[in-house]
Formats: sequence, structure tokens, C-alpha cells
Amino acid sequence: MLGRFLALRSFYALSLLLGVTLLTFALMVWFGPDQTYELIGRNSTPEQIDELRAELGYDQPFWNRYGHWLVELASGDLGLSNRSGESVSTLLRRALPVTAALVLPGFLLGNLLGLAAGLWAAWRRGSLWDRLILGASVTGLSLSFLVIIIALQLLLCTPYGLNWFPARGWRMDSLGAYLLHVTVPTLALLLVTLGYNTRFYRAVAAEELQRDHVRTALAYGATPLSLLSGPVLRNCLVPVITRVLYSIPLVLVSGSLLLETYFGIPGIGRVTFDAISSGDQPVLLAVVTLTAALFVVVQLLAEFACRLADPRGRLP
Amino acid sequence: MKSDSTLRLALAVLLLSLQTACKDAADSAADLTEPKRYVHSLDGVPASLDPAQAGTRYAKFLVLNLYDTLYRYRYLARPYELAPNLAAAMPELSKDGLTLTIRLKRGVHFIDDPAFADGKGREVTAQDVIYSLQRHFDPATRSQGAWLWQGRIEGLDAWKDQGSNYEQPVSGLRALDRHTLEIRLTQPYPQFVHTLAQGFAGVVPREAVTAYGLELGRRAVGSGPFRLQSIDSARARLVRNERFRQETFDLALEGFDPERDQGLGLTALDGRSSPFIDELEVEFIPEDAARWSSFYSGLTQFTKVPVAQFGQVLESTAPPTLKPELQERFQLQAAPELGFVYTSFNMADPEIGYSEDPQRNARNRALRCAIVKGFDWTQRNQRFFGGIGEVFPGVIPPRLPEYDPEQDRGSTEADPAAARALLAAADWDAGNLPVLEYGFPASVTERQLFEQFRGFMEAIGYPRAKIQPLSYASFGDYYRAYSQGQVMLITSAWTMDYPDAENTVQLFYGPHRAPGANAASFDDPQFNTAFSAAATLPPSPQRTELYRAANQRVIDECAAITGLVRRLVLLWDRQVILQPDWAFVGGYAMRFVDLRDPAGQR
Amino acid sequence: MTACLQVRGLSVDIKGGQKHQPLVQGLDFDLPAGSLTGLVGASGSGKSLTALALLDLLDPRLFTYRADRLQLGDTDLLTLSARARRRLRGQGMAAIFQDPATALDPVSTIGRQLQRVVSRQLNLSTTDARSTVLQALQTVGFEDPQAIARSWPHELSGGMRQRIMIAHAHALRPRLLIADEPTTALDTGHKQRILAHLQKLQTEHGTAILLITHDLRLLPRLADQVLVMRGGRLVEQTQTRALFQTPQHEYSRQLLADLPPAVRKGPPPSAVRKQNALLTVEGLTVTHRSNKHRRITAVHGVSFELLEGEILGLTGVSGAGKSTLARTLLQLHSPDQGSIRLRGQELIGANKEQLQAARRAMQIVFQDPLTALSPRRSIYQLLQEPARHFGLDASYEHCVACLAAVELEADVLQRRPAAFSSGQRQRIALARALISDPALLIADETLSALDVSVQQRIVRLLQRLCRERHISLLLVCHDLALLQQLAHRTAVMQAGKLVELGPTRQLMDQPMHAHTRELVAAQLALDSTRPAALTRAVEP
Amino acid sequence: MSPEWLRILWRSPGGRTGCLLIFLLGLLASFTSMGWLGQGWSAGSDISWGEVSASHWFGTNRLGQDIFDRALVATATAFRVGLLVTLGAIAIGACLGGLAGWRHDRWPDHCVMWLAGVLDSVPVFLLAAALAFAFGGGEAAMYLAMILSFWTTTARLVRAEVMRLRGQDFVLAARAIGLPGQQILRRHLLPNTMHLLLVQASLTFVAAIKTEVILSFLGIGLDDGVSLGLMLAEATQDILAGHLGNFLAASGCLFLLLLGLNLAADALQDGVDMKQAPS
Repeated sequence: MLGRFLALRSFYALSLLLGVTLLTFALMVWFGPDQTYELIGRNSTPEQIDELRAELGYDQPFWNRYGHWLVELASGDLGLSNRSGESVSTLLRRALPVTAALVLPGFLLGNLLGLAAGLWAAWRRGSLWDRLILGASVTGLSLSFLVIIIALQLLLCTPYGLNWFPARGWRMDSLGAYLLHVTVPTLALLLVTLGYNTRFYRAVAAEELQRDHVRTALAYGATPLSLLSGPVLRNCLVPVITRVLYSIPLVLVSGSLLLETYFGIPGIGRVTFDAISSGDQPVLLAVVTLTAALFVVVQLLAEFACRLADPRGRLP
Repeated sequence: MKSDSTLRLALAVLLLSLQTACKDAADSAADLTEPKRYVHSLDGVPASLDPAQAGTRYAKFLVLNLYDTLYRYRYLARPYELAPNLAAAMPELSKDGLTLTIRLKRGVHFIDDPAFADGKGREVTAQDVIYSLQRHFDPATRSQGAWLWQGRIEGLDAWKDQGSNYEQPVSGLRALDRHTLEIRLTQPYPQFVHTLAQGFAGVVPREAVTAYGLELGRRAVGSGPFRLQSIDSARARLVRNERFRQETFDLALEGFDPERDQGLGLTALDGRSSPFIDELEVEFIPEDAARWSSFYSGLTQFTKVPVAQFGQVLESTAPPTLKPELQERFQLQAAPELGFVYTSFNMADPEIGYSEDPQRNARNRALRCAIVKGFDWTQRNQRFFGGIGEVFPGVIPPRLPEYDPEQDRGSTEADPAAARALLAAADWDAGNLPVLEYGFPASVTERQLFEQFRGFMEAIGYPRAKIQPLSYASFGDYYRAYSQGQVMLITSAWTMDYPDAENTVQLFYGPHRAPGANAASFDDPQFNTAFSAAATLPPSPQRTELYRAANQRVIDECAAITGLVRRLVLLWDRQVILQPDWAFVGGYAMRFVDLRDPAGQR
Repeated sequence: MTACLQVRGLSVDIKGGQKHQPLVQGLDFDLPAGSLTGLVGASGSGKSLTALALLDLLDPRLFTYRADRLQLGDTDLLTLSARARRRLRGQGMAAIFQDPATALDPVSTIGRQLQRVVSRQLNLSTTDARSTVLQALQTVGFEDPQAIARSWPHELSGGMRQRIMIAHAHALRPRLLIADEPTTALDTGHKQRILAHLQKLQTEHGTAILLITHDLRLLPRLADQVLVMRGGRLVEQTQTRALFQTPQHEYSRQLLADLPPAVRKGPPPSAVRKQNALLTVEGLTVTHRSNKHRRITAVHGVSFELLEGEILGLTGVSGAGKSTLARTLLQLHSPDQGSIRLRGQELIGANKEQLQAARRAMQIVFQDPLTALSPRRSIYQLLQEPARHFGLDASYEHCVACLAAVELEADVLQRRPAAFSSGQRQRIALARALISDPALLIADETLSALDVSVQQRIVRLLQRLCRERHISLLLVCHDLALLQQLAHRTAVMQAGKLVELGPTRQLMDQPMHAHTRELVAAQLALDSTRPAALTRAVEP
Repeated sequence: MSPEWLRILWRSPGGRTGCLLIFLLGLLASFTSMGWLGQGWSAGSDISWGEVSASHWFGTNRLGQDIFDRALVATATAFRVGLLVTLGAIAIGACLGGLAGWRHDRWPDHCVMWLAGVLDSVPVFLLAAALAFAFGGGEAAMYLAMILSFWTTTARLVRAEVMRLRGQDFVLAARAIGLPGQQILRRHLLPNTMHLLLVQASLTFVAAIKTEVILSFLGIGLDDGVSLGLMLAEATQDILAGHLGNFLAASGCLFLLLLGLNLAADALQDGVDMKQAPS
């Protein structure tokens, strides 16, 4: 039974990976920008252009290129960046920790605070607290990430405002430097995710609080704290885990794009965006495959975690 | 409540750590004394550090500090003067101007790198220079600089056609001995020595290319004044190359001008041996706001001031002077860029360029001239270049000896009435005017430039709907589109590779038509004759005449709306001893940077 | 007897609602210690609101309540803080709710949740709490309490879960237990056990119990006194015996009159004249895919005949395969084996036209009035749909006529299902079934979810329709009393097999199969204490 | 839209505020689209970075264009983007989600869920960027990217809802009379997901506007004209020059619009919850 399940799962994962790579390969490589004109020098002749295109492999038919890339991928070789010549795996190894360190505090805080506020608001549904929390989260939801970033940078990082933090850049050589650089992005991330998280967790908790078993627990004298931290939280775990896990690939790749662009942080989002805009295909394909793989892993993890969290779904 | 206390704890931790962070930052600022570190900022990111790909000024900036070139520009001399760098002296030129003999300095070593057999950097030899030039002609290098030497060096192009086999000698590139190099040209090329001062001409050891291949883009194995410590898309860290040759800095020889360079502290450098700093950190900050605030709060010591900021920084624009409250901390230089911005017409497009039908051809010329007449350079200068740019007619910008101050400036002065009259005379009206497609890479400023242009055209009676934007997602896309002749109005900027008129006039030379640098595909027999005659001549009054004649053809045929030389406002910290230059010595200047007071008070 | 709970002037109202009259209005009653009080009334009469108000568990966003006096023993509940009220819950008063499926925390084991409550309430150490829990589980009849404590709620049946709820009460021994419809969702057999455990609680610990139910049949044997509610008011409050013998209020009399007659006492429904078989089912076997990998045989080799004009009952405990069988007849499930013939026409493997004709002749009415009608469409659209589909008369007049047949007015046509009560919805569903003038009507637990009074009205409607329109009826129903009232013959299913089929009366009198005997016995137990006055003849 | 939804919206103060905000901004936007308002958005004037004045309520930008007019046009653009993307995403999501739910665990379901999985694996910004480059930039690519990214959520929700409804008696009743699947889907199932679709539509609207802002800022959004994202991108320059007019106008409009939509979405969601709560 378990074997069959695993076989099905891995078949699905594989098909998903194939789908994602095919989609992105078609979009970003076949139709995407070609780097010829980024790489070609001044006063180039048509022959030189053809030569460079051949060197970049642009003259090959689609399936050849896709197949070739798949074979390389399968052998674990991500290739070299067309743009800088750096090996893609080195590039990713350098960029991923930066992004992780960049988004982790905001991500954790956003989820924890959101969960706390959401639970509290759901428990006091209809009260002033609830309305305040909801009002704040709707306000947060209505702020564009871009506006938040611009405003925060203006307020905290420039001579026009408090000028407490560096306007850009990234250092992780000491805890102090790290905190100095991560604070404003974290604040921005918090502001933009807290509203969503609070609302989501509140909705989940509110639904849970309406269930009969909560009423039963109350009828046997449960206190709010024991209820919220006990059965309610545990029953909310499935949506919470799912949400947290599923947002990881997005937060890692695209959630950080704007932050990294605006704060000049050499993370994965920036790397990806640069790769897209310059048509640096080896990097692009690696990132997308990585994202897809992350998604597949996350899906599996989410499934297992949910099965653990909820006995009803456990494997037979 | 549980979460409540958690929250409080988290807040406390955060505040506490912030405090330490601020203290740390203060500490690190105080630590600036040793080692001596200078933090530069660039407004773009270099893609690759391989000299063969040093196409952008950002890449060039780093390459010139990491690799040696045979020649360089003197630090302070204006107009620019070439000086020997890796070469021991200026080249010996044969009488026919075709053979150059160059002697290399002895005892110059590459930095230590695992690419070398024993990990020790070996001596730089003439063979290395030959190899470095050859590899531009190897397709595997993906060189962006090959055009500098294309068709110029005897046998080099043939070498490429025969498969770029390094074992096969090139007749025009010979090592006479370990330290002597002979280069034979196919025809006189007066600008040739300039090409050897380019980033492209950085000398690369073959071992490094063999070991790293394309990855050389993220490593640097050179013999320049600095070694690369790390690089990513946000910053590069360079440290002093301890083995860099000891040469005495001669202030007078470098072109010191006591009046101009007064107060920069340059005199303190005289007689010392460069590089003067231990660490060179280069921050890549394309975002204007961030670059400015980083500079203002002291995180970087140099910045190019964004145009939008001019009002906040400059007390007056003619001449540009710094606001008094900034003068204490900063030094200002408002340097004209070598190069210019212009908009050319796609002459290959029968709607606006050359037409088979002579009548239409004439009407198209009138249309182009009307557009040129309608273009308000003054407003463009005011709004987008801070009002300090220099508008000039044609393609020979000021400060080149060939520039003619007496030239008629009519082509740069807006006259909507005259433009309307031109249109009417050529039978153009709102109904039969062609749709203009104006291309630009998507960015706010480019879009605003387009909107301004559309405004100018509306003022001469062009219907708004007939001026269409063609926005491209990236510069590469835009480049491809206009190189393939898909854009009618091509707005671009030309940055000169070397300070010689040949480099700008060639922009309209017929054989250079798209996809070459002549994006307008201007193909005028008179122009072509004049240019090809001038190209092989050394600077002389005769050459000047030819270039001026060619320039006039571009203006007469209204092939382009031109031009404006941007003036960059550069600021640097008063603690830094520096005479910056954006155009050519930008990279070379770093070896002469010093900090004013080694004890350090900041 | 001292009063365990005194209630005076209890009213519940929608928050901020002045327009309507209160949902519960001026309730006065006492619950004597150690007694069991029945609270009856139709759905919507305010029974549950009253219970929640007593527990202080009404949703404060939606409802407010007030009372002149609310006293538990010596404690005046009205003066207590919310926190003190909360502390009182558990040992002071506790509650059991209707749906055992959701009343337990799905992600904790039974042992853990019970232990959590017990250790908190009784301040016991883990080991003590554990033994208390095991003991309580044993008290409610679990033979292996250790195993039960280790199991998860979803692994247990509805009846077991309800017993666990009672185990809570056994462990805490509250002074007052409010049981809100604790048996409604259960089979007849389970009902008995739950009631027995409630009684045990009452006798062993002297707990006062307020048993809320809409089924009067539960009360005679159990309750000491009965409160009858209607429209938020208490219309009668009296000793049980008095209620059943001499109901004072007109509404109480109505409730009593609408009870289905007790088993065995009524004469048999008139036999069908020997007629042709309308529907012949032979060797029908249906398997379900419960999930990707497991198949469950829901119906196993069932054969029977349904005669023209006959009302055939189909009964069994839940999960016996009744509904699957009924749905398979309509080709909603595809059978693995067997044959279904309608008037001699084989349906399995029939072509499209034949199936279409068969579907026209066979119509089904489902159990749940809440989901029986597509909520976004008007009644008119809903009635027209089958008519149009079968190419029949979809005119306004025809729809009105069908509505008239189920005793509804034409003005319902423009409204949507949400505007109607459960009974009305079942009528509309019936009207929709009648529109194609079927020969066979399948009623899949159509009566089960209805209040007694409504139930009786639908029963009479069905009888009339069958008689007047010569419709055969397959009545799926777990309530033997109703079957006895309606069905000519009854079939009993157990675990997918048809174990017995015979004239209803005979089946009740002399059940042949052991399972039938069990079912009849459980029903009898429910009816056994019914006062003689209530046994009346059923008109066929 | 049936008045029932308006009633639900109107019932809560938040919903009312949201409605009013959307209505007002929508009115301004439609007046702008009709050509009655905001016509000075592109005409330059002589005053670069002009101050607030009677003729320029929010001042002018670098080109001397009136910021107030530009904000109006940008708001109209936001509505256009929001509407187009919402319609597309919701329609596709409803159809495919309905199909997948109805044919649950059969191949249409597998196909749809696979497609959704694939599209979800590519973050919207990257997809938009990729499409923008593939199509040579422009608005169509932006719409397509957003629709491709946003339909999946709706589809998953509709699928779950259809699966839930599929087991309900009224669907069985429809099947019992032999109604073909697509008719059941169209007449009985999809109409019952309307509440979901409506809430989802308002959320998609919000997401579309927010995404447009970021895409336009990154330079892979709008072709011609003006949008809130473009204004914000201009604003980063303006702020340097010490002019906040563009930033305040654009972020203000954006905030009000998003606030209105979010409030409406909230009110709708609450209304739906109330309706679904057991009576």
C-alpha cells in the first residue's frame, strides 16, 4: 500500500517537474530573450551574430535543446551562466542563503504574529479587539508592497527620514551587520504579509471555534487559553502547515524579488530577475527547476505533515 | 497569555540586537583606519570580469584594476594622454605606420592562483599579450571586443577562419623575445594604441582560461594593482595586489594642473608608489535613491549624483557648484561625459528614410528635418540632464579637436514654426504623415523621454495617435530590434571607446550599417568617402577637414536628431584624495586613490 | 425534592433585534435534583437556545439572553462573572449535543481529551485522571476501556462517540446535565443504550438531566416531568404521566396525535390485490470504491419484486446498503452484477432512449430537505426541468397542478428553496417527482429528517398519492413504526444482503431472521412504555 | 450582479464603505475613460515638478504633466487591468475547476490539477517576466501572465465546492432524471459556486491591481498610457528631487481602491459565511 502510494507520488512529482520545465523552457528559452545582442560587441556583422548564436546553441531545434538540457540536468550539471560565466550551482549556493536569511525573520514573525493575532481575534469575534485587528489587517492588505518599501526606505533609511538603517546592501559578516541590513526588509515583509496571515489564521480559527467539539470543551469548562493553545491550534494545524509550507517556494523566489531589487540584495530573486531580463538561460532554468522541485518537495512534506497532524488522513 | 509574552520577548531581543547592531556599525566605521579602505559606487553591475567581455563601463572599471593593459591614460592629463602601463614605453612605429614594436616591463607577475602549475603567478610575457589578443578571435571566448581589431591585424582574421588554433602562428602578432612584441597592421590605424588601453586588451594568462573557461567571468587572474576577493551582484571587494610593480607616482607627469586640482590633496601622492589603498570596495547601486542615501550616510565615498537630485545638491548650474552645507563633506566634479545621446532615424525604412522614388526621398528628408527642427534640446536638457548638458550639432562633440565651435547650430535649435513650414512645403499634413514608431527599453525615464518627444511632435502638428511607443522589455531586446531595422526612431547613447573622432563619426559610416554601430543605416557616398579617407590618417588639419565634412553630411541629410553631451555630477568624500573621471581613467584612477588622513577621524 | 435549577423569566433574543418577538420568551421552570426532565417541541421552537442560554454558551455576537432568576442549587448564576460561570461548567452543569460525529476533538485520542477535562476539573494527577477516565469508559459499557482510550474519534461509531460524551459526565458527575437531542442521529438500537446510560447517570450520581428532544416517544419511560415548547414559549409543564394521559394544551395534544402508531397494535395495511410486478430485481450486486484502493460491497445479490400499486418498505441499520440499493435502481450507481427490470424492460445495459423512458417512470425523493433542491433556482424552474427534459408538459398550469397534488399553492413557484420549511421542501421535491407522472416513486429516507407532525402529514400525503395516482412506492426508512403505518410489505437489509422480505405485519409479529428480531425488539423497547391511551388505531 | 449581493454588501459598515469607495473611484475612472475627466494627463506644461496649485491639484511631474489627471487615468487603468484579469481568471477557474470537480479523480481532473500544479510552480512575477520577454513586452503578456497565475486558486476552490455539492441530494436528483453532466454542471453546480466566485473575484481584482503595480514598476507591464505602477516608478525619481506629489497621489489612489475592494471582499465573505451557517 505504502509502496504504491510512493510510486504514485513520485510519478506525479516527475510529471509536474517535466511540465514545469517544459513550460519554462518553452517560454523562457524558446520564445524568451536571446542573449546575442547582450553579448555581441559593437559594430557586429551578421556573420558574427550567427557565430555567437551557434556558440550559444540558439540554432538548434527546440526538442534538441530541451532534451540536451534535460540530460545535463539529470547528470546534475546546471551549466554556466551565459552572462557572467559563473557556474550556476555556485551562483545558487551563494544566493540562496542570502535570500533565506533575508526572508526568514519576516516570514517567521509574520506567521507567528499573524497566528497569535488571528487566534485572538477569532476568539473575541465581534469584539473591539477583533475589529481593531481586522481593521489593521485590511489596511495592511490594501497597501501595495511597493508603496511600503518606498515609504519605509524613505522613512528609515534616508536623510529625509530617520536615516537609521543602510538604504541598501547586504552584509552577514556579523550579527550586528546582519540585523542592521535585515530590519527594514523584514519590516516591509511583515507589513505586507501580516494582514494576509492574520486574516487567514483568523478565518481558520473562527471556523474551528464554531465546531461542536469546541462547544463540548466549553461545556466542560475549558478556558480560552487551554482551548486556543490546545484543540483549536491543533485542529488548525493542517491549514497552517499547508499555508506555511506552500508559501516557502514563493517567498524564496518571488517574494524576495522586489525586496532584493529595491534593497540591492544579491539573493535568488534578483538573480532570477536579472537572468530573465538578460535571457541568461542556464540560470533561469536552474532557478525554475529548483522552484518546481521545491514545490514538489513541499507538497510531499505538506501531505506527510498533515497526515501526522490529523489522524483521519493517516496512511492505512 | 502565552503568545503575549513571546511577543514581548521577541521585541526585547529585537531591540537589544538593534542596539548592538548600531554600535557595531559605529565600531566598524571607526575601524576604517586600518586597513585603508575606499568604498566606491557604480550605478550598474558588471556582468563579467573577463577582459574579453569588458563591454560595459562597469566591467571595464573592474577589469582595469584587476588586469594589466599595455597602455593606460594619464591620471590627470586632459585632453587624454596615453602612457605606458605594462609596456615599458610607447610603441615604436615603422615608417609606413604598419608595424609596431612594443617592449614589456620585466618582472611583472600574475597574481598567485591555483590555475598555475605551482600556484605561483608567473611572469607576464609578450606571448601572453599575443594570446590575449588572439582569444578575442576564438568563438568560444564570446568576445565583445573583437571589433576593435577586426580586419586590422595581419593574419588574425584568417587565423579565426582556420579554426582558432592557438598552435598556429598569426603573422601579425609575433613575440620577438620574451619581452618584445611586434604587431603588424593591415593598414594604418592611428587609434591602435588606444585599443591597447581598453579593458578588452587586459592581459590574461592562458592557464587561467584553460582552468576556468567561461568561469573566468567571476574570477580574475591578472597582474593589475588589485586582486579580487569576492564579487556578487551587489558589490565587489578588491584588495591590493602586494606584488604589483613598484612605480613612483610623478604628479607632473600625470598631468597635474595646480589650478584645476587645487584642494584635492593630490600633492601628497607625489613620489609614492601606488596603489595607495589596501582595500577597494565597489558597490553596484543602480537605484538612484539608494545610491544617494548610501553615499550621504557615509556608507560609500563616491557617487554619481542622480539627475533628479541636482536641485538638491547644486547651488548653481552654470558653473555647477555645490551647496554650501555639502561643501564641508564633499568634493564636486561636473564632468562632461565622452560620448553623447542622440536619436537617429532608420534610414532603411522607406517611410522615413531612403526611398526608391526620388520625390518621396526628398519629402522624407523634409520630414526628418522638420522633426529635427521640432525637437527642443533646451527643454530636454533642462528636464532630463539637469540643464548642464552640452548641446552640439552633428556627431563630433565638444572637446574633440575636430569639434568646430563655429559650426551652424541651427540643427539643435527648436523652431516649431519652421518645422511646420517645412512640412507644409513638402506636402505633409496630418492625414498623410507616416506613423512614427519610437523605440525604447522599458524604464520610467525612457518612457518620459518618449512622452516628451511626443509632446514636441504634437507642437509641430504631428497627430498624437501617429506617434507610437515601441517598448522593449530589456535593452537587449531593444538592441536586437533596432539592429534588425524594426525601429523607426532609435534613441541611444554612444560612449566613446577612445577619445578620437573616428569613434563617433563611424556611427554613420555606410559599411557599419545595422546590425553594426550605424543603427540608422545611413549610407551617404560623400560621407563614406570622407570617412574612409580620414580613418587611416593620424590627427592632422586634413583629417579634421574630412571629419567636419562628413559631420555636415549627417546634419544636412537630417539623419539624426543630435546631440547632447551629458554632464555627470560626481561627488566624493573630502577624506578621499581623488580626481575622478567617468570616461576613460575611471578604472585606472583607483590605483591613485588615497585617504586623506591615515589616522582617520571619522 | 429540592430544585437543582431554578429558571424564571428566561428570554433569548437576536442581538439588536427589536423587530421580531424574542426567540425564547419568559421561560419559568424548575429542574428538581436527580430528576429527568423532557423538553419537547418542533424544530425552531427554541429548545436548543434555551439549553445554550443555561450554559452561557450562546454566541454573543448573535444572541442576548436575560432572566429574572437563574439559580443552580444555591448559586445565583446571574450575579456570577463570566469566568465564574465558566468554572461552573463541567462539574456544576455539563452538556451533550446532538451530533456525535463532531462533538469530539478529531485530532486527540479519546483518552487524552477525557483526561484533559478530568484533570483540569478534578485537579487530579495524571495517573489518577487516567484511572478515572478508564473507569468512566467502563461505566458507559466499553469492555476494553484501554483500547478505547487509545483510539481516535473517527475510528468509533456514532453510538460509541455518544457514549464517550456520557463518559465525560460520569467522570465529572455534574449536578445538571443538559442533553440536547442526544439520540436523534442514532439508530433505534443505539438510542436505547444511550438513554439507559443517561438514566444510570441520574440514578447513580443524582444528576438532574434536561433531555431535549423532538421525539415524544423517548419520554414516557424516562422523564419525570415534561416541558412542551412552541414558538419560544412554554405551553405546558407537567408530570410525564399527566401529559400523556391528559394533555392540557392543544399543541401537546397535536404532538401526541402525530406520533406514529406503536408497533404491532395497528391492523395491517390493506393487502395489495395480486398484480403484476412493476419492478423485478435479481441478484443485484454493487461495489463502491471507498478510496483509491479499497472496494466495499454495498449491495450483495439482492433480489425482490415490487408489484404495481404496492408500497414496499426497505429497512435496516445505517450502512446496511438501503440507499445504495435505491440509487442503483435509478442507475445512479452502476451495478456489478444482476438485473433490474421495469415492466419487463431490462435497465442494465439499456440504450439511451430506454433509460430515458425508465427514468421518467421512476422518480426519487431524497432524505435531506436542506439539500434536496438546487438553491439557486426558482421552484418553477425546478419543476420545469424534469418536464422539459422528458419532453413533457412544462406549462405553468401543469406545475400548479403538481403543486396542488402535494397541497401547495401556486404562489410558491416564483420563490427559491431557501424560503421554505423542511416539510414544504419535501413536498416540492415530491411535486418535482410527480411532474413526469411516474409509476414508481422511491423515497430514500424522505421522512427521517422531519419533525413528527410534519412527518405524519407527509405520510398521509404519500398514502393519498399512491392511492389516487396508482404509484408504487419503495420506501427506504429505518423507523419500523412508520413502515408499519405505510408499507404493505417490508424488506430488511443487513450488510448489503436482503435477509427477510414479507408482509409488514407478519414481519413485525413473527420476525424470522435474527436481525429482524433485533430491530423489532429495539423498536418495541422504545414503544413499550407508551401509555395505553396513546395506542390508537391507524386508519389504512 | 444580483441585488442579493449588493444587499449583503450594504449590510455591514465595512461593506458600505467599500462599495462607496469602489463606486466613487469607478465613477471617476469611467468618466476618465469616457473622456470627460483627466484629459490633461499627457500634455506637458512649462512647469517641471510644479507645486500644488489651483490648476494642478497635486502639482506636476518632471514633464510638467498634471499629476491629478494622471492619477485619474491610472485609476482607470487599474480598473481595466483588474476587470480584464478578474473576468479571465474567474471564467477559466470556474470552468476548469467545475470540470475537475465534476469528473473528480478521472482524467479531466488529473489534467486540470496537473496544469494548475505546473502554473503554481512558477511565481507570477517570473511568469509575467517570461511572457513579457516572450511576447516582446506589452500589456497582453501581462494580462495573460496574471490570468494564467490567478485562475488556479479559483479552480481549486470551485473544484472542492463542486465535489462537496456533487454528493448533495439535488445533484443526485438531477442525475436521477438523467440530465447530462454538463447541464448539471451549468445549471446546478456552477450557479451554486457564485458566492465563492464573487469573493474570489474581488480578491483576484485586488491581486491583479497589486501585481500590475509591481510589474509596471519593474518595466514589464503597461505599454503606453499611465498606471499606478508607472507613477510609483516615476515617484522614486521625484522623491529624490524632493517632490512627493506623484508618490502621494499614486499610493493614495492605490490604497483607496484596494481598501474599497478588500472591504467589499470581507463583507461578501462574511455574508457568505452567514448564509452557509446552519440555520
